[in-house]
Amino acid sequence: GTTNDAGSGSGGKACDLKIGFFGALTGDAANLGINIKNGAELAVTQYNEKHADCKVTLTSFDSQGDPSIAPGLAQKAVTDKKLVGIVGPAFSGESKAADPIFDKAGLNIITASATNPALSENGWKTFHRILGNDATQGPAAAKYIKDILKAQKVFVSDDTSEYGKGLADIVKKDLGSAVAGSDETAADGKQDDFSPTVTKAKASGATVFFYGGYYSNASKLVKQLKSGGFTGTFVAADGVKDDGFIKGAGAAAEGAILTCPCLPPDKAADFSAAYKKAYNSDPATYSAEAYDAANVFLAGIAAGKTSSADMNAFIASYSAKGVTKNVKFDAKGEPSEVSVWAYKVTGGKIVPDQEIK
Amino acid sequence: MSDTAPTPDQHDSAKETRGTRVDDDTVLAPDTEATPDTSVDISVDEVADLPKGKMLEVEDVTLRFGGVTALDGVSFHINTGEILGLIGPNGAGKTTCFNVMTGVYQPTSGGVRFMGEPLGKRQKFQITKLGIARTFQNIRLFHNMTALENVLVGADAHHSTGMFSALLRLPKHHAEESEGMDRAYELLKFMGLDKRADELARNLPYGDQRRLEIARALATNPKLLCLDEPAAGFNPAEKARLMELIQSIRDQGYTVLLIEHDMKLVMGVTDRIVVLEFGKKIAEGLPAEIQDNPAVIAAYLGVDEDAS
Amino acid sequence: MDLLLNHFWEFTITGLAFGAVYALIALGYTLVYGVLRLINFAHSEVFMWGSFAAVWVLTALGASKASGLGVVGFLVIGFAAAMVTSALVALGLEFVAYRPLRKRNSPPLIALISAIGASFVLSEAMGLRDKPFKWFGLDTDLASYVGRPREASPLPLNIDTVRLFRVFDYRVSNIDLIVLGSAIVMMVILDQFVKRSRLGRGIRAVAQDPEAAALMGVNRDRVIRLTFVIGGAMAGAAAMMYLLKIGVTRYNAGFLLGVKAFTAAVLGGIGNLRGALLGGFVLGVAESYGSAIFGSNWKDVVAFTLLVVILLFRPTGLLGESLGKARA
Amino acid sequence: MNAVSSFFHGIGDRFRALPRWAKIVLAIAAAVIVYLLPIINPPLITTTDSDFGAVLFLCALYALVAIGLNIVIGYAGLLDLGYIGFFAIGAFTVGILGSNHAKLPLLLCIPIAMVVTLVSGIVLGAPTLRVRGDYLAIVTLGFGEIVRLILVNADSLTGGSRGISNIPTPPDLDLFGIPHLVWDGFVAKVDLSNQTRFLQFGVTDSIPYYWLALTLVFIVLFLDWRMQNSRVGRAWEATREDEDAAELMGVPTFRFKLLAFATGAAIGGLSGALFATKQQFINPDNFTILYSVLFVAMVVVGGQGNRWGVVVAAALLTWAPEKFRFLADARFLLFGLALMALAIFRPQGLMPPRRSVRAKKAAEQEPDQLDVEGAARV
Amino acid sequence: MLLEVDDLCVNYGRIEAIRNVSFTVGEGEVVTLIGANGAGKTTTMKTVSGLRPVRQGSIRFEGQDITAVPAHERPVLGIAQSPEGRGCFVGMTVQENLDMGAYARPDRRSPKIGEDRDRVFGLFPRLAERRTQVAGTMSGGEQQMLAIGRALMANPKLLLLDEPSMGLAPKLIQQIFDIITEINQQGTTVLLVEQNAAQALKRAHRAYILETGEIVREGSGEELANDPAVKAAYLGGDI
Ligand SMILES: Nc1ncnc2c1ncn2[C@@H]1O[C@H](COP(=O)(O)OP(=O)(O)OP(=O)(O)O)[C@@H](O)[C@H]1O
Ligand SMILES: Nc1ncnc2c1ncn2[C@@H]1O[C@H](COP(=O)(O)OP(=O)(O)OP(=O)(O)O)[C@@H](O)[C@H]1O
Ligand SMILES: CC(C)C[C@H](N)C(=O)O
Ligand SMILES: [Mg+2]
Ligand SMILES: [Mg+2]
Repeated sequence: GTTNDAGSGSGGKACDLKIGFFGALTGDAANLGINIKNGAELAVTQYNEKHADCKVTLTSFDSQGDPSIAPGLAQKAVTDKKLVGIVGPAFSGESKAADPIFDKAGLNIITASATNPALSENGWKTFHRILGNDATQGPAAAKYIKDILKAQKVFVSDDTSEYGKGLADIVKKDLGSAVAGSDETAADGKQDDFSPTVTKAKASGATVFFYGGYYSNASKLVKQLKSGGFTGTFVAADGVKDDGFIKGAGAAAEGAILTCPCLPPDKAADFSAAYKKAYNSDPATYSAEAYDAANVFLAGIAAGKTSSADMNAFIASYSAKGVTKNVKFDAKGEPSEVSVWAYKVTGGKIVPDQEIK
Repeated sequence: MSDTAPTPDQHDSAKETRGTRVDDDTVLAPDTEATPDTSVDISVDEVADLPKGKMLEVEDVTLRFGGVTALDGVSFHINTGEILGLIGPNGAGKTTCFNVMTGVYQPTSGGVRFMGEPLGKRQKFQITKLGIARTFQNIRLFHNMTALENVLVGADAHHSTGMFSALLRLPKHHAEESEGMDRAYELLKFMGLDKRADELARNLPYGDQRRLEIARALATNPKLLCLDEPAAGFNPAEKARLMELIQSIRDQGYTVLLIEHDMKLVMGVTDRIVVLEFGKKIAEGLPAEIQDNPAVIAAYLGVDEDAS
Repeated sequence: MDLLLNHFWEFTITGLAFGAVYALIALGYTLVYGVLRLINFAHSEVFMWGSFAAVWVLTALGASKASGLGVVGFLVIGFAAAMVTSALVALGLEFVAYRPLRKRNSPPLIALISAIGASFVLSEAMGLRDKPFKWFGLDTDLASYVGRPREASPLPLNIDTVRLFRVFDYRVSNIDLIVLGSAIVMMVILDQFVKRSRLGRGIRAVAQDPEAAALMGVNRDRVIRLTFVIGGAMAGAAAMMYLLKIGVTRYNAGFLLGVKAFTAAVLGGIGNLRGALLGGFVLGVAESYGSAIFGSNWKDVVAFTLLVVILLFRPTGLLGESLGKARA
Repeated sequence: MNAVSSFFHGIGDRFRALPRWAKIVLAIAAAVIVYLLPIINPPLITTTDSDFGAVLFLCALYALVAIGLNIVIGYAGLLDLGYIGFFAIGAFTVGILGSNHAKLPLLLCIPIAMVVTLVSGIVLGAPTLRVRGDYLAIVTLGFGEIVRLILVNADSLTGGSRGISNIPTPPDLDLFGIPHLVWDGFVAKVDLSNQTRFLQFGVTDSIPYYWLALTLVFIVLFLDWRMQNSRVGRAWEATREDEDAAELMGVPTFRFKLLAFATGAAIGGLSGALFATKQQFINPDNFTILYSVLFVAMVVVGGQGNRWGVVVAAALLTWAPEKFRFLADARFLLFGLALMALAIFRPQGLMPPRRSVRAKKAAEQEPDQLDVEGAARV
Repeated sequence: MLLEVDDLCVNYGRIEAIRNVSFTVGEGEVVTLIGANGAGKTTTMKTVSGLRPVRQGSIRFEGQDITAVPAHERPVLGIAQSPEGRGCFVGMTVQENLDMGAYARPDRRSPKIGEDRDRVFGLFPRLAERRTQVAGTMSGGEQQMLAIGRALMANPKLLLLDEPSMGLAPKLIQQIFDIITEINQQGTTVLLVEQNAAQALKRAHRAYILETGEIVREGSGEELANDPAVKAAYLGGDI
C-alpha cells in the first residue's frame, strides 16, 4: 500500500467514504462473486486497520450476475455520493449492462474479473480492468488444446452469455479447422438437460470438449457428458474455475482443464495467508485481483483523490506492485501485464497445471 | 278451456297478501314477483311494419351428431306476426332446431331462410343482428351483471359504437347510450322488472330470471323471438301470467316461436303448432287439430289428458 | 438434419427418457386440474422437495460408497424417500394453500395467486435452509445437507453408466433403462388404478359437478387429498429420475421443469391422464429432435411452438379433455 | 372481513358524495401529492435501501402494465400468462430502433413500439383467441416464452442474451431544479444540495422518469375508463360471463376479445418502451415468465376489473420488496407468504370491482355470501 | 318416522330461505312439498341431503341425528336425491352417470348393480339407446330422466325428488308419477317437490305447503287437493 502520510496531509478529507463491490453474491454463479468480494473486503479491512481514524466501508451490490438486474443496481450506486469506486462488475454480461451507466455518471470502476475483450472498446473513461482479457485467455486455451492435449477434433459449446459466447468464439477462431462441431446452450438456470449436446459431441468424434460458460451449468454438462459416454477431455475457463464445479460434478470433473488469467495462490504467499486467516479458506479465483483493485481505490482515497475526475486521473497514473502483478493501466483501462494459467482437476481439487505462454 | 287469464284485480289481491301470515281461510297466494306492465309500448317500427308472409323457413334440415340423427329432414315455416308452437317428446330435436336457426349448429344438410334470405354460414351474432333472438332452456344470463346491464347488452346488438367513439365520446356514443337506456327501462317495465333493474341477475328469483332473459332477447329488436321452455318450473298461476305476456309481446308486433311442454299454455297461446318426434315432423296444424291428432297423442300427449 | 437421421435412435431414446420425467410431473398437474380446475403452480416445488429428500436420505446413509447390489438398494430407497416426501409436501400444500380458499369458495384465479405464493415459499424455504441451522450453530455439522443453500446439491450415488443392449445404432444404458422402466411401470399402475377404481370416477365426478358428486356419496375432500398425494408421489418419482439424469438438484430446479411439465399436460389434454403421459413423451422427443436440427438453444422454441400449433388445431390437446363440455 | 375494501370503498363513497368543485380540488391535490412523492420522501413510505425515485418509477411502470393486463383479464376474462411478451416486444422495438440498428429518437420509437405490439397482439390473438379458458393461459404462456427465446436466439437483430445498451432517453427540458425534502424524524427540511432538475432524464435521477410514467398512467386510466363505460366495456363483460350467450345476444365476441387483447398489448408495449429507456440496457432475461406471473398476480390481487385496485396492487407489489430490501434473502419467502395470506383473507382482491355504481345496491344486499356458500361446499 | 325435520332454519347469508320448518316423512310414505317459486322447497331438499348447512334445528333419519353428517355420507345411510337442475355429470356417458349413482352402495361390486341398471334402462328406454352418449349432449328432458335414473341406482331408503317433471313431455310426466308410485310400492320412501301440484297431491300420502320459507299448511294429499284455497293458489283452476 501507499503511505498514509500523503493522505492525511491533504487535510479536511471526508472520512466516511465507500468503495463498492458489484457482482453476484447470490444466484447461480454466486461463488465467483463471493471470492472476489472477499478479496476486496480484505483490502478494505487492512486499510482500516491502518487508518482507524478515517475508515472506508465496502458496500455490496448483489447483481446475482444477472445483466437484467445490473442496470437498476448501477443506477442506485451512482446516486450514492460517498461512493468513490467500484470493484467490479464481476461478470462480462452485467458489465456491459452497467458500465455505460457508471461512465455517464462518472463513477470509476476496476473490474477484477470481467474478461470480455469488447468491454474496453466502448470508450468508457471510467472503465478499468486489472486482469488479462479473453483475447489472451481464448488463444491460450486453444493453444493448450492443440499443443498439450494434441486434439485433432474439438467440440465447442457455450452458454450464449457475453462472456461464454465471446470466449467460445475466440477459441473457435483459434482452433480453426480443429472445430468438429458446436452447440449453443441456454444460460445458467435455464437448462438442465444437455443430452442433445452430449449426443452431438459424441457424434462429432471430438476428443476435447470446450465450454464457454460458468460452473453451474458446466457441472451438469460434464456429468452428463461422462454418463452419456463422451470420453474426451473437458476444457473450460475462469468461469468454471470454482469449487462449485467439483461439488456439482463430483467424479465427473476429474481431469478437466480450466484456464484462468489469474495466478495460483502460492505465488502470493502473504496475501494467501491473510486471506486464509480472515475467511478460513484458501483464496479462490480472482480474490487476489480484487484485492489489488481495491487497493488502487484505497490508495486514491488515502491520497485525497475522491472526486470522480481526480480518482480517474489517479488511476491513470497509478503504478505500483500488487500481489498479482505490477498494477498499471493503459489508455483503454487494460492492464499492462497479463498471464494465463492452466489448472487441472485432480483428486477433487483444482490444482495449477502450468502457465500457458 | 277458455281464455281466462287472471284479471288485474286478482293481481292486486295477490299483492296484498304478500308476506302476511296466512290463516285458514285466507287465500293462499304466494306472489313474490313483480307484476309485468303489458301496457308499455315496446314495439319497434322496423319490426312492426314487416310484410306479412313467411318470415322464417326451415327447409329440409337434417343434423347428425355421430350416430344420432337429431333432425331428419325437417321443414316448416313461421308466418310474420304469429305465435308458432314447437312441441314434441323429449329429445325430439326442438332445442336442436333452435340451435340451427340461431347459428349454434350448422345443419348437415338443408338450410334455414330468414326473410327470404338463406342464413348460410352466418355466425351467431350476425344472425341475432338479422333479427332472431332467443332464450335458453337452462337460463344463461350474465349472472354478475345487473338486470339493466343484461338488457343493455341485448340493446347493443343494434348499436355500433366502437372503441374510437367510446374513447372520444363522440355524439354517437351518447346517442346510443341514451337510446339503449330508454329501451332497456321500457322492456324491464314491460316485464315487471323495473324495480329490480339494479340487482345482479344471479340474485333474482327464478321466475324473474326467466323473464329477464325474455327482456334481454327483446332488446336486440328481434323480428322473431324464440322461447325455449319459458314456463319450466312455473306453477299454474305463473304460467297463466306468462301466457298473457307472450300474447302481448305478439300484439306489439313480434313474431314468436315457442317450445313448451305445458299443454295448457301451448294450446292457449299458439296460433299454429308443429310437432317433432325423433327428429322428424309428425304433425302441423291448429292447436285444436293437434290436440286430437292420434299420432301426437300416441307420441307425446299420452292418454291421461290432465297431465299438465 | 443429417445429425438427427444418423443418430435417430439416440435422440429418440434420450428424448423419451426426459419425456418420462415431464410426463410424471405432468400427471400431478393434470390430476389437480381435473378435480379443482386449478393450475397448481407450486407442483414444481413439490418435485424439487422430493429431489432434495432423495439427496439427503442417500447422503445420510452414505450411499456414495455403495457399489454393486448396494446401489440398487439405494436406488429403491431414493425413490421411496422422494415419493413419500413429495406426497407429504403436496398434501401439506393442499392443506395450507388451497383448502382454506375452497372453504371460502373463492374465485378460481385467486387460487392461482395462492399457488404462486406457495411456490415462492417452498422454493425460497429450500434456498434459505441454512438460516435456521445457523441460529442453532448447526450449519457446520450439517454442512453436507445445508451447505450453500442456493447451490446445486449432487446425488451422492455413483452409478457407472453401463451400455446394456442396442436399439438399432444406440446402446441403451442402465440409466435410460431405469428411468424409462420405472416411469412406465408407474404410469401403468396409476392408469389402471384410476381407471379401475372408483376413485377415478370420483375424481371426474367432483370435477364436473361437486354438489352432485356429494349426492352420490363422493367425499370431495378425500378425493382431492388423494389426487394431491398421487400427484406428489409421481413428482417424487420424477425427481429421482431427474437426479439420475442430471445429477444435481437446486432450490429452483422445479420452475423450468414445472413449466415444461405443465405444457406437456396441456399438450395431451389437461385433465386427461393418458394425455399427460403422451404429452410428456411428445414434448421430450420434440425437444430432442429440435435441438438436433436447430441447435440446443432452439429446443424450447420448438417445444412451445409445437404446443401452440397443436392447440390451434386441437384446442383441447392431443387426446382432448376427458371432461366434456355442456352444450349451448 | 373487508376492512380494506370498505376502507377504499368508504373513501370512494365520500368522494362521490362531494360537490363537483370539491371533487376537482381534491383530485388535483391528490395528484399533486402523488407527483411530488419522491421530492417529499415521506417517512415510512420512502425506501431506504433503494433509490425512492427509481422505486416509484417502477411502481408507475407496473401500474401501467397492470392497467393493460386488467383489460385483458379483468374486463375480457382472458387469462393471459404471456403478457411479458408484449412488454418485451415494446422494449426491444425501442432498443432495436433507438440503439442497435437505427438511431431513431425515443419520441418516435415509442409510438412505433406501440404499433408493433398492437399488431403483434392482433397477430397472436387472431389464431389463439379461439382457444378457451385455461388453454388460452398456456398458449399465451408459450407465446411469452417464444418471444423471449427468439430474442435470445435472433442474435444479429437483438444482440441475443447479451442485450442492447445505450437506449435513447427522452429529450431533456432542463428548466429549473426542485430541492428535495429530508426528514429528521417527522420534521421536514429542505435540502438544497439535493435537487431534481426539471426535466432532465439522466442516469443519476429517476424522478423525471417517474413523472413521465405517472403522466402516462393517468392518461391511460382516463382512456380505460371511457372505454369500459361504454358499449365496448359491456361487451367485454358479457363475453367474460358467458361467451355463447353473449354471441347469441349479438356480441361479436371474437372481435371484442381481439380488441381487448390488442389494446392490452399496446399498453404493454408502451410500458416496455418506458422500461427500456429508463433501464438503458435490456436483455431477454428481463422478460421471463416469472414477470408474466407477477403481472397476473397484480391484477388478481388488485381485484380483477377494478382499475384503481390493480393500480394500487401493482404499486404495492412493486414497492414492498424494495421497502423490505433489508430482509435481504428472506424477502421473497415473505412475499410468497404475503400472496398466500392475501389469497386467503381477501379472496376477491384488495378492491373487488364494483360492477357499476348501480350494481352497488345489489351488492350490498348480498349477504356475506362467501362464508355460507363455502360451508355448503362439500 | 324415517325422516324427522324439526324447527329447521336455513340462510343464504342474511336471507332467511326457510324458517322453523318442521315435517316428517314416515317409512313407506310419499310426502310432497308444494309452494311457489322461491318458497324454499329446493333449500329444504338440499338441507336434507346435506348440501346446505343448518342454522338452527335438526334433521333425524331413522332416529339418528344427521344434522351434522356431511353430504357425502348421507347416501351411505340411504338418502339419494335427484337435484333441481338435474346435475348430471356432463362429461360422463349415460352409463357412467348411472354407475355414479351406485357409488356409495355397499353392494356395488355385486351383480345386483347390473340388474338395477337394466331396470332403469327398462324404465327409460331412451337412456338404454344412448348408453354411451356423453350426458352433456343429451336434451334437457333426457338429462332429467338420467338424473332420476341415477338416484334410483342408489337404491335408497329415502328418495328425494326435486321437480322431477320439469322439462318432461306430458306423456313422460305421467310415466314419472307412475314410477314414483311403483317404487314406493316396492318399499322406497319418497319426498317429492313439485310444481305440478295436482299430480303430486294425487300421488302423495301426505303433503306440506311451503310459503316464503314457512310451512303454512299440511294434510293428506286428498285433503289438500280438495281445499279451495289450495286449489285457487296452486292448482291454477283453468287457464
Ligand atoms: N352434441 C350432441 N351430440 C350428440 N347428440 C346430441 C347432441 N345434441 C343433441 N343431441 C341429441 O339430439 C336429440 C335432440 O335433442 P334436443 O335437445 O333438440 O331435444 P329437445 O327436443 O329439445 O328435447 P327436450 O324437450 O328434452 O329439451 C337428443 O336425443 C339429443 O340427445
Ligand atoms: N344461492 C342463493 N343465494 C341467495 N339466495 C338464494 C340462493 N338460492 C336460493 N335463494 C333464495 O332462497 C329462497 C328459497 O329458494 P329455493 O330455491 O329454495 O326456492 P324453491 O321453492 O325451490 O323455488 P323454485 O320453485 O323456484 O325452485 C328464495 O328467496 C331464493 O331467492
Ligand atoms: C468471475 C469470472 C469468471 C467472470 C468471467 N470472466 C466473465 O467475464 O464474465
Ligand atoms: Mg330442449
Ligand atoms: Mg326449487
